[in-house]
Amino acid sequence: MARMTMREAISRALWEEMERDETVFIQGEEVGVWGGTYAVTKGFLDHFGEKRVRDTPIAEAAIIGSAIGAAMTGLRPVAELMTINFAFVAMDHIVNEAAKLHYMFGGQFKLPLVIRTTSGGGRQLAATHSQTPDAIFAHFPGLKVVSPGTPADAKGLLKSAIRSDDPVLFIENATLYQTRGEVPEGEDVLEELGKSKVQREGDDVTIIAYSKMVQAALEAADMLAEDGIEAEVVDLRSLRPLDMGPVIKSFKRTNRAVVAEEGWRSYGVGSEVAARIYELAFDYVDAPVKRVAQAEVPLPYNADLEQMALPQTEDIYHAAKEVVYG
Amino acid sequence: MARMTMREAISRALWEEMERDETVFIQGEEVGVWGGTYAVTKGFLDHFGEKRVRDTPIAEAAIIGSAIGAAMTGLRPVAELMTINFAFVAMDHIVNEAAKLHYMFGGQFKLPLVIRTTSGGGRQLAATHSQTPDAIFAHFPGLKVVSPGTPADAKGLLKSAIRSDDPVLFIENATLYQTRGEVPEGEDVLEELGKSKVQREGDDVTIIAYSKMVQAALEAADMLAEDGIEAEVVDLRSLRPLDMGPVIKSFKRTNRAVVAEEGWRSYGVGSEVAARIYELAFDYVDAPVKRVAQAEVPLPYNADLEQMALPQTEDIYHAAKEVVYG
Amino acid sequence: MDKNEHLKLYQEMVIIRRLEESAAELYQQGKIGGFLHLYIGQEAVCTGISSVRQPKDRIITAYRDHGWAISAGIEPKIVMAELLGKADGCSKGKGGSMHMADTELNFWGGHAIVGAHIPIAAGLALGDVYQGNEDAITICMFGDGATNIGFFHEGLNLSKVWNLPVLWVCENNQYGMGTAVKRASAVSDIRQKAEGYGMPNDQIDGMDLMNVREKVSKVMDQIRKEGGPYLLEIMTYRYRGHSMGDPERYREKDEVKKWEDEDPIGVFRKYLIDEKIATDAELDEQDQEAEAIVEEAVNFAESSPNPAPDTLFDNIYVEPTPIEYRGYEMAQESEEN
Amino acid sequence: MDKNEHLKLYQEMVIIRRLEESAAELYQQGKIGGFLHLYIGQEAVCTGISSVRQPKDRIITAYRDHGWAISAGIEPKIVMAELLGKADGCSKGKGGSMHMADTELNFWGGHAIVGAHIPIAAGLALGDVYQGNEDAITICMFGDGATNIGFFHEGLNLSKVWNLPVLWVCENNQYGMGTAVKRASAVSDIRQKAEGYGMPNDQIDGMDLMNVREKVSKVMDQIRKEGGPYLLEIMTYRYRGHSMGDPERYREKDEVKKWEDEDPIGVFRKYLIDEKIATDAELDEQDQEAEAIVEEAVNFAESSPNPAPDTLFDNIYVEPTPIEYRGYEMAQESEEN
Ligand SMILES: Cc1ncc(C[n+]2csc(CCOP(=O)(O)OP(=O)(O)O)c2C)c(N)n1
Ligand SMILES: Cc1ncc(C[n+]2csc(CCOP(=O)(O)OP(=O)(O)O)c2C)c(N)n1
Ligand SMILES: [Mg+2]
Ligand SMILES: [Mg+2]
Repeated sequence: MARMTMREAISRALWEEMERDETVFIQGEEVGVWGGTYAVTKGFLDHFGEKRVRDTPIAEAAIIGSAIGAAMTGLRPVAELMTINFAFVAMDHIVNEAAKLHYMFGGQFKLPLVIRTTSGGGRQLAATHSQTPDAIFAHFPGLKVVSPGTPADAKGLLKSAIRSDDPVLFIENATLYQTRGEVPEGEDVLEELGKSKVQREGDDVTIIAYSKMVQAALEAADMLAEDGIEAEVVDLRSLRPLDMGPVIKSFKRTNRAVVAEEGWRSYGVGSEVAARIYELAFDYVDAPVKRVAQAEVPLPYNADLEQMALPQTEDIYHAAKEVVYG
Repeated sequence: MARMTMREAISRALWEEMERDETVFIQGEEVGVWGGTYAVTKGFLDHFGEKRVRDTPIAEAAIIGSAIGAAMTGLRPVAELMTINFAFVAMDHIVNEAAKLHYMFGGQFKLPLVIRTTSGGGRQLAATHSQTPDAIFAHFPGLKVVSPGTPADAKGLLKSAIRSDDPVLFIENATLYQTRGEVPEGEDVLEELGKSKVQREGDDVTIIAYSKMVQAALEAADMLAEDGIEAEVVDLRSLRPLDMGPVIKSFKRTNRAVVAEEGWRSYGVGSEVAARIYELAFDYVDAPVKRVAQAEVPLPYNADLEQMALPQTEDIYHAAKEVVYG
Repeated sequence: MDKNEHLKLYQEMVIIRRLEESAAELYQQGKIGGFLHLYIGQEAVCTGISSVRQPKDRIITAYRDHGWAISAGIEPKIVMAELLGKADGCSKGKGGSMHMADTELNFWGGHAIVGAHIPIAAGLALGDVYQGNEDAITICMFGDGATNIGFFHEGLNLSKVWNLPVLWVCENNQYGMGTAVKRASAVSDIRQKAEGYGMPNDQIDGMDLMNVREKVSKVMDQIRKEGGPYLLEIMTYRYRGHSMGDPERYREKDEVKKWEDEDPIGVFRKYLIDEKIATDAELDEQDQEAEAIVEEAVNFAESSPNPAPDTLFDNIYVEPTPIEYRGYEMAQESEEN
Repeated sequence: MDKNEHLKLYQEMVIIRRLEESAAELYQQGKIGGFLHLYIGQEAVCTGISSVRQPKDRIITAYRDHGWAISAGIEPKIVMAELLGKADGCSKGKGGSMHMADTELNFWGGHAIVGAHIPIAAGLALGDVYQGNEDAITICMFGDGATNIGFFHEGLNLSKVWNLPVLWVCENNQYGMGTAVKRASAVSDIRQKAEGYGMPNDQIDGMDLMNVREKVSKVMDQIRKEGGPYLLEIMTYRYRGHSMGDPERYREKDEVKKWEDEDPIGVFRKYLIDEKIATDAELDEQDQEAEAIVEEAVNFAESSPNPAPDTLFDNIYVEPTPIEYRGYEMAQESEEN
């Protein structure tokens, strides 16, 4: 185990996989000379050279499109979209090409491709640059959508994503890069894709979250503990496939749930998780599942307004108390 | 009242609004000389001329982007995307520009813009051309998302969308164009945007649907009636805003619901509707809400496989029987 | 080329033509669904280019892909089976008319989203350069209409910045659906767009197979020697509508007629006879063989089975992955774990 | 231009410079958040173009927009209030640094998605043509980096096909973030891209205000006379990083130094003195006035109130529309109806 930030964990995962496998390379805006907008790939260009650390023009469709093509030839590109807000510019290539080519050609093409990007608000970047639209990508079969909440998971999941033969959208959270945690050492310590994970145990209420909201959920759980409520925190880690196993197992004990996500509520992650809880554990429901999410506005620049709109630890805490006490 | 097809209803709505208001114009691929890929704008070029019936290059971002700009100057463009599958190519302009410019500039810009497009599968167009990803557009505040299920609604809602000062994504269904129905006459017969509507009354189960699935739901209701089950069919008509009023009113009587949509289940419309039913009418729930949706595969070309994947009237019928008999 | 090679190319064009004529009939009979974009009139382009391409050169094109599939080497019966959505189709019945491919033959597919395959083609070429297949070229076709979409710009720019060995081929058949080039494109000579990328380029006649062969081999030699991309505009024409059910309001019968006088099959046939490479009788024999091959292809395809129902869920992912089908059943399974 | 007009332009550039220097400080103090892209070094471009533009000409640009906002006529204190996210800001505190606009002044905003405003600009021009404002020009700025994205291609092509009166202005400051033009663009002279659209074009020096004025007025005359779009590449340089917190690994100090010798404010000052239009003392006075205006702007902005909390829900839609906030509460309301 080593203590490191999310940034370091992701950086190491990339580094180790590039060292391990010559076919892995990275491309995207400012991944090279600049060292990555979030400094994740600092030092990579010097070490791996221009062939494997490829600065691109500002052309998101070409970044993803060319990565798809390269993947089809057997390479393992890790294509970076500076933020998920720019993924809309490459939307067709993500949801209509990457997600479908394997199926549509009867299994002939393989796309061992990772698209790394960052999601999340809270940095006063205003409406076009602050979104958490993760759920919409998870709507498409053929794509895997992964979003870790801890440094250990970030490392293990990114490594698995790179080794996977399927296209994976790997969503980081820009405000989590400084978050520290214990990360197991060893080049081959992987985390399996598509598995939810209990990050804290408890018997009174199940809090389901992913990415940044896992940290908020854990904080809320601490607050709840002071009130004598023990929350179980389940980290989805993957939005497609969505593993309800640990959620339902927990819920059958707690009979109460809160789903927390940073994005908008409507047609979001909470809707899907809530709908499935009722389908899978109808007889265990003691109170309506609560959804904690972002206010449904284009995020404003002003810091106070923005924070008002974003889901906070306190919102999770209050929602949990409501589902427990009714 | 006049009996007409969905195609005629939509065509008339456009025609009447263009006659009524000089600032309304249409643009898109093949809307002019060709007469519209689905013949909706046949005869428009001859009547309204090149200024108001604008064939465009194959450049979806430019089609929507330029319509946004024109709308900002006070015009009322109706921009056509041949199918919603090509909306991904204009994704940034739809969800990141049209949906946000009014808010982000403090209300200065107005965007009285309609984006017309067609959704739906079932025509053997294969994976990239057969999607019903309506829900993902409804995830974005700032956009209105409308999708009618009957000719009368198509006409009244499209007219309202054109007269609205907000950007509206108006989603038609390519396999509904031949569907006939009674349409009230009169240039100013409008249907209010953002209101669900009961299309059939019944006390035993609530079937919630929109677009093509409304027709399927009505058929299923007829089948159910033969079994002595009276289904109420609520047509959402609008995915954002999503009007739960009539749904909840019905559900409080029936205590049982099925949500039917043509698109994929996960992170779809049914998830949102189901989650809200539990939130709004928890004490009235007698059985888990059932979701009827498309199998989560990229739609295949082969007709049998495709139909297997698409939700059918029978699926709604069986789901309704299950929620009624448990 | 020896006589046999000449005859083979002639027969290839005829097979493509007949196969598509049959496809049109099968479409009318409801046996083929979806969109069907016929290549009729453009056969000299695919036949010419494929005949000078090397097996290591990758091919990728748009949805108007039957000719390319056959020229790439997919058997007509396999193409026909795909058109009928059968299990023996090259894409197992999942792709249909617009999505033929065979990776073994280095044919990377027809693609149905206009221009989306252009950046993908750049990536194929990057794959070759990265893996040291230095001499391989990626040949990427697209229509005149496709040159107006952003993907074209991003793909061509990237190919030049990264100096990728791509032969960009615009099959300029004068229309994108019903829109004539000059109504959609700022420049009427598509080749001129290459100037914006400082890319070598040319415009050639695509109705004459020998001309296509000659010009394309030169360009490919140049790419192999000097590296980097090249934009080749090939002037051609589709005799049929954009797809089945095109009202064809955008052009005059006369115009079609004019181009039909340059029918690539007729032009090549005349060349073979004029140059005394083959006799009328020999060519008629080729026609009959082609006819027979297509007939056999139709029979094969009609009797090929439908894909088994459970293949609906095959190949969504390469790796074993829970499928979100009837969402909760899957989840229940996972829960059992 | 008379003396006063000269002095006004000088002062305008100094105000922009000082205001951005203050902004940088306020950013360090945490009073400005988000991204802050300084225009320092490029002031002659916005000042020059705006000084020859007519009020009916629309302006639209990217996120590097403070200079444009001020040149368009937004008061410095209103710009500063927006930077601080205050209620008095031109976008009511909702837009911030990247989203300044004032429709009254025909300034259609800074836009933060690279190139996305390019097709929007074509639409603004279409609006003018459609409504018979025949003589109006839309002036659309973008960076060198933006010319590689698909939006650029689609926007320029459309403007030419529809013959829209747009002055496309590429502010070539040599880098898109850390990427030098030639590492991202197939052609190093951005103007050359116009050739792909058969569009008239030119490349001019953007460090000299008088040169910008002269060349741009000529081009605008030409557009007004002949109609249609024009691509103008203006060579300039940003002295600061791309935004705050740029590690600047991509360029040498020397290069910055070289361009600093051509500082547009210095160049214009020297011109005014050389041409005996103004004295050093007079210009110092302008500097002081500018300083005072910026100081006042900061004071104004700091004491401007935050937007009221309930404005969070204002202006999502123009029309009264239920907001999906705490989804079910809204739905309950509707249910009551
Ligand atoms: C992004 C996108 N927009 C629109 C379409 C619909 N469409 C299919 S083919 C076509 C015309 C393409 O014309 P061109 O590139 O000239 O090729 P051709 O059909 O002439 O071979 C259009 C508009 C599409 N498939 N994808
Ligand atoms: C579509 C998109 N991709 C990436 C970004 C991130 N980004 C912001 S500015 C910028 C560089 C733009 O360079 P240029 O167009 O030369 O303008 P300059 O900043 O030099 O004024 C990038 C990559 C973005 N905002 N939008
Ligand atoms: Mg064409
Ligand atoms: Mg720049």
